[in-house]
Amino acid sequence: METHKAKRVAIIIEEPMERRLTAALDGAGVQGYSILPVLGGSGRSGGWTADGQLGRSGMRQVVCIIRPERLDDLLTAAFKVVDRHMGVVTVSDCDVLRAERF
Amino acid sequence: METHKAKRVAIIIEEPMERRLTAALDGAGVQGYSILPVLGGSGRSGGWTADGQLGRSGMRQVVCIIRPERLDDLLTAAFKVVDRHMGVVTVSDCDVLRAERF
Amino acid sequence: METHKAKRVAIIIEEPMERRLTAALDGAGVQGYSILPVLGGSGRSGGWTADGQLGRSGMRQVVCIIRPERLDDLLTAAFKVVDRHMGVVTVSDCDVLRAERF
Amino acid sequence: MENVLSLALNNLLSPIILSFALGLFAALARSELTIPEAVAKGLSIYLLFAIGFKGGVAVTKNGLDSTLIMTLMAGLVLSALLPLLAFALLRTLTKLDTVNAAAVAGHYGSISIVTFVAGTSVLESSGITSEGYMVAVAAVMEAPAILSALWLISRGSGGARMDAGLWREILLNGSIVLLVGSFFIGMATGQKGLDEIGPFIVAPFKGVLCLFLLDMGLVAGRGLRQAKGTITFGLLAFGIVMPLASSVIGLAMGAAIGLSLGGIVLLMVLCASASYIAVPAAMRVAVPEADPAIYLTLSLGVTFPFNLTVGIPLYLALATMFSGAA
Amino acid sequence: MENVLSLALNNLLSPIILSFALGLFAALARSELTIPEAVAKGLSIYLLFAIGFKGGVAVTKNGLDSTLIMTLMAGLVLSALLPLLAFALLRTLTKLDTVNAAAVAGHYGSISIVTFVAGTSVLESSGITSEGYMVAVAAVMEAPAILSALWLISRGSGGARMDAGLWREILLNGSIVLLVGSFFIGMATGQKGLDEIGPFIVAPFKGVLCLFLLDMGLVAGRGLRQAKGTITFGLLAFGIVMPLASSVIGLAMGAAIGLSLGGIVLLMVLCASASYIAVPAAMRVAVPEADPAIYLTLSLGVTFPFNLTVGIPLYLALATMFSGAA
Amino acid sequence: MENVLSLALNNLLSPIILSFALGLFAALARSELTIPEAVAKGLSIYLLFAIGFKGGVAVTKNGLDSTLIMTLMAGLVLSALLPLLAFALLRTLTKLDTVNAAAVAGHYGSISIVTFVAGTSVLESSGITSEGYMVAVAAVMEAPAILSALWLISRGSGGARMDAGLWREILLNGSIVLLVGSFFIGMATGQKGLDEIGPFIVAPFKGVLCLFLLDMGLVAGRGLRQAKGTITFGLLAFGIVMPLASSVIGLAMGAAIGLSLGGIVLLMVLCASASYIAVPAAMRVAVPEADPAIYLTLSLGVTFPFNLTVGIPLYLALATMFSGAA
Ligand SMILES: Nc1ncnc2c1ncn2[C@@H]1O[C@H](COP(=O)(O)O)[C@@H](O)[C@H]1O
Ligand SMILES: Nc1ncnc2c1ncn2[C@@H]1O[C@H](COP(=O)(O)O)[C@@H](O)[C@H]1O
Ligand SMILES: Nc1ncnc2c1ncn2[C@@H]1O[C@H](COP(=O)(O)O)[C@@H](O)[C@H]1O
Ligand code: NA
Ligand code: NA
Ligand code: NA
Repeated sequence: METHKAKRVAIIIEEPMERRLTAALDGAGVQGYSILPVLGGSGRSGGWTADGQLGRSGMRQVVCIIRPERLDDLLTAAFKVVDRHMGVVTVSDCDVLRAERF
Repeated sequence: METHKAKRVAIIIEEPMERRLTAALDGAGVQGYSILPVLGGSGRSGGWTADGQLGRSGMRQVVCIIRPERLDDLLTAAFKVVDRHMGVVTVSDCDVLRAERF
Repeated sequence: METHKAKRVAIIIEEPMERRLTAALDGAGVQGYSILPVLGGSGRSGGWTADGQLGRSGMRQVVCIIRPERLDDLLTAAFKVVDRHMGVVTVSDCDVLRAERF
Repeated sequence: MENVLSLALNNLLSPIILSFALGLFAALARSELTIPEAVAKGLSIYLLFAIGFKGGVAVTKNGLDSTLIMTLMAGLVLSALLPLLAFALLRTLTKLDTVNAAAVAGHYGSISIVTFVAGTSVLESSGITSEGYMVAVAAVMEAPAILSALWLISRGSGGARMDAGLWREILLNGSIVLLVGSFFIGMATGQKGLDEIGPFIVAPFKGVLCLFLLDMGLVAGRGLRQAKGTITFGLLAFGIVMPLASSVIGLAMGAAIGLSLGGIVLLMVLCASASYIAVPAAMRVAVPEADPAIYLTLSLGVTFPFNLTVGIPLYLALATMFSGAA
Repeated sequence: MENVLSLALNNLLSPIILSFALGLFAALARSELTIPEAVAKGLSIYLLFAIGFKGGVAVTKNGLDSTLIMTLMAGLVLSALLPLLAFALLRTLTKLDTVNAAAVAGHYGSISIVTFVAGTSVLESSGITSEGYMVAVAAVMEAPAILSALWLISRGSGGARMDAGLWREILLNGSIVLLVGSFFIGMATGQKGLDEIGPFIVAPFKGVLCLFLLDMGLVAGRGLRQAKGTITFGLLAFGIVMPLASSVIGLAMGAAIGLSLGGIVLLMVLCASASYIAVPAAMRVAVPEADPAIYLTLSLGVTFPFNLTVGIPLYLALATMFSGAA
Repeated sequence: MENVLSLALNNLLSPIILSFALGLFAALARSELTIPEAVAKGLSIYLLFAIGFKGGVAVTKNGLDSTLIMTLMAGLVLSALLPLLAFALLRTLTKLDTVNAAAVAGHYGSISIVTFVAGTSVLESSGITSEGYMVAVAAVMEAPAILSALWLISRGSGGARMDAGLWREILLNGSIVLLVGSFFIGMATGQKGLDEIGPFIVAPFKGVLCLFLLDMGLVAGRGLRQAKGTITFGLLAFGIVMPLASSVIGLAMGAAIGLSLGGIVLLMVLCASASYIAVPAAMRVAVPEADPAIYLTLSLGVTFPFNLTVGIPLYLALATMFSGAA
């Protein structure tokens, strides 16, 4: 199968910031992303779990497959939102099928 | 710890196609996969969210850790299902513990 | 954007073992991890789905971004828990923003 | 005529419709209000179980009318043929291509169970009884329209769209199984069964329906917000003309079979309503090139609220006039 | 005898059992019908809370019988010893190795709270009262069987299976805490508390139970579909002989203690039922090499439906005959 | 005085408070008992819908009192000014920096809708009526406190914290929209609407509240377990002194406006309660450097249980004495 090089950006971010992040991604011309639930975790500010929570507490994971040349725009946009907030931003290499879609 | 090279295939696919995809993976002799929920996202066909949805709308992520030599079979099988449908297929390198299990 | 090399460890594990795994990670000095839900899957012991399940059945995915030099400690700790149990442990390379946080 | 208006107004001011309006408003105003997917699914399981069960119990009371078989057959035929009417209308009123027109048409042959429930509520508050087996007719009308839509498409482009897997999925989809299953449970246990679980499936029913319609309003509103631009004037017209036309056909059919007034109204409601659960899922599998934004917005954002507010009272008025005239 | 049959038939035709059958059918027919995990957990929280609370209120009415302590002790002992019987039976009837046999045995010492609830329903519709504290006995019987199973295994292979964490998990698992906690709340608030929340925990109870058993049917059906091949004839026989044997032991014990007819029946039901929530989770942690397909399918796919349909009416008939004879 | 104690004891022994205690215990004992996020959200949607609706219906009965506008204005002012009092108290009693003190202060100007509901329950069982529009006052008091908190912060550090997005999120947050929306639905449909959906939103209300408070107890308990060390003696004192002080201000305000006894008590409860849903989310967006462990634990782990157990009966006693004296 023919594949193309791409970058996979995964951003773990607080739920109240989710909309701002996706708005920033849209603004930076990012074509696609998916949002995954996070059930709990632990970090410098202690552990947490989504169980029984109301409101917009907890974290989300935003995953974004992107052409390598667009990576810097994305990271700049994401960083502005994440900056002072909790959250982890990782980038890894991947190969993608049907690259014409990106 | 001793690790072995493997491939991680992640397929984001529409929920109504999930069963067909897993059936195709089973058919191609894929030994294991896990299915993760997707809460929402955005792509060429606009944004969506799983909130309040009934029926089998939305997307799923199927993750599959596989020996490198089996990758092509898997991609061929998956591609047949995903072909005309929405969805993203990515492949990345990883190391896996307890490779004898695959 | 300035990034640093890191490792992404993803452990798919049975739900009843989740607490033991996170306790082991805490014990090994791992600074952060996130827990993601898994809806279903298939493996050597057959297929399963979380639909309609009670109690702590099913699987979870624990994701951990970590400095490369800490990887071995983490894997050793995780392996002790996963050892005789179902589950998949993968390691991949990634770049991480704001590495000072780890 | 005055009656129709006051009935419609009455209907508009029910907590059920106003809950839908609240959801619509919240979504259009981009409020953070959401209902978790699991809760929405839980509510719909409750509703399907309750309505099927009550239908089955009603059958044990009214007896298995000799017209039952005919009504079921009529349902099958209507579900299979209404898509052809819809397709013709769409080709006249809009510029949709074959694939999209056929996909939309499939939705209008099938039914919306919530619109059916709302119809039952209106009948109830008007003190009109109906045949208990209309629930079974609803179940029967879910699937045939899908086949007609696929036939319309394959006629044009060639290439079979059906496989055994899709067949099973359509016929054994969750809502059909739950509706038909609880219908049989209701028939088997009758009034005694209803006495046992009535405090769960009868008394709180309308309240649950409010929360469910709040969710439907949220989903419809989100759809409308995203779809502006997609929904042309022609599509909008179709979304209102089609249920009107279908309801008249349902009226004729129901009268010909000899259904009661309530039965006729429910058949009209079934004809006039459009699917937004079973058919969309089937279309994503079989016709991925059709645009979900079009058929979902039309069915959930236009025809559903139209039926809920104007349609149902109107169909009741039409059927009443017709019965009076007959 | 005629009575037993008509009672069994009556039980079979209740909406509760038929809902289980519907779920079983849907899963075996591979329908898309599913109940979200969160909804299933919500239903089970409701049931545990309601049953515990009502048990507590019942205690304030009937008073704290002098037999309470003895019944609790009997529960502990039965839960701890029934696994030994199960283990012996399994080694006779099947070819399971020590580890798997012990794991299965643990399930049969422990209890299924839903079977207990179904037993209560049957008693209620037969107009038979029972000791309110039987709920507490149910709670007490959840855990000891796990220890016996682990002892059976470590006896063979050596090596401790218990650690402090597992202890806490077993004793403070969600269903025990909720059941015992709401039992005490019911005791503390009595009839006055029941008046306040009765419309929530009494009236709709059976209806909620229907949806819950629909889900149990779905889960059991999926298990059976996957397990064909795993479940040999010997295992099947065990899944039916074991509850029969246990129920007779429960009968003897209950009569010896001097429980009422209703109390005896419930103790029989507790003995005859097998766990499918608490014990499986503990086994996954402590005995990962045991095959979940075996113990889950036996307990949820064989013994659970057997008790629900044939078992409970039979236990009631046995206890009635015995009381009459005594 | 005796009355106050017996009322408090009565309140403590209600199933609602005991359910909270059970949740707290389970979490502190690290039980596995959890309530899925979707279920918790579903319960809160039910409660908000029911309480808003019933408030709206009450308004159609009691009429739109001339004091309505004044009470709404009072709510706005109290919500905006109480944070200043809280801030001053915090700077005196604790060593919190400006940012954290302001964030905590914002929570205490805003309100907890569950505490409000608990207050209504206590009034009800004491047979005291209150103004139906107090629900609307609750809605009005949610947001202004957030602005005050942000003002307190920007005064210190400079730099605007508000943007248009945050404005919309605060004013259109889910609970405000649902509460106000169902309030209007209740007003529009009146007693007739209540008759339709009463079996859903009235009869089972208290039972649902029990499960909801079980969840609140679990969440509060988990928070307390994690926060030990974070909560100093000064903070603890603040979490009890602040609601007492606020309630007295509410008492004065309510009496000045001329509210009924019930209305005064509810205003006191609103003043005394602290937010744990709307304000935390806003703070995470606007003031990420403030520590959630502090404000969440204070509001949910200290002030919430204090109000539920001691506070509400005390406020009722105070208001009764005051009314008697006046
Ligand atoms: N190294 C990490 N790997 C994975 N997830 C993390 C990591 N660090 C933090 N997180 C997630 O981000 C949340 C907040 O992290 P923190 O700001 O460090 O408290 C945690 O509770 C985790 O869910
Ligand atoms: N580049 C991407 N990265 C991550 N997820 C994507 C991407 N593109 C599409 N998706 C997901 O796939 C769905 C359908 O994509 P599309 O077919 O482009 O509309 C989106 O709503 C996302 O959930
Ligand atoms: N190769 C794999 N890729 C992804 N997930 C897997 C894989 N193998 C196993 N799993 C997951 O782990 C569970 C248990 O695997 P097993 O122990 O092989 O039965 C499966 O049901 C999957 O959810
Ligand atoms: Na139709
Ligand atoms: Na047992
Ligand atoms: Na306040």
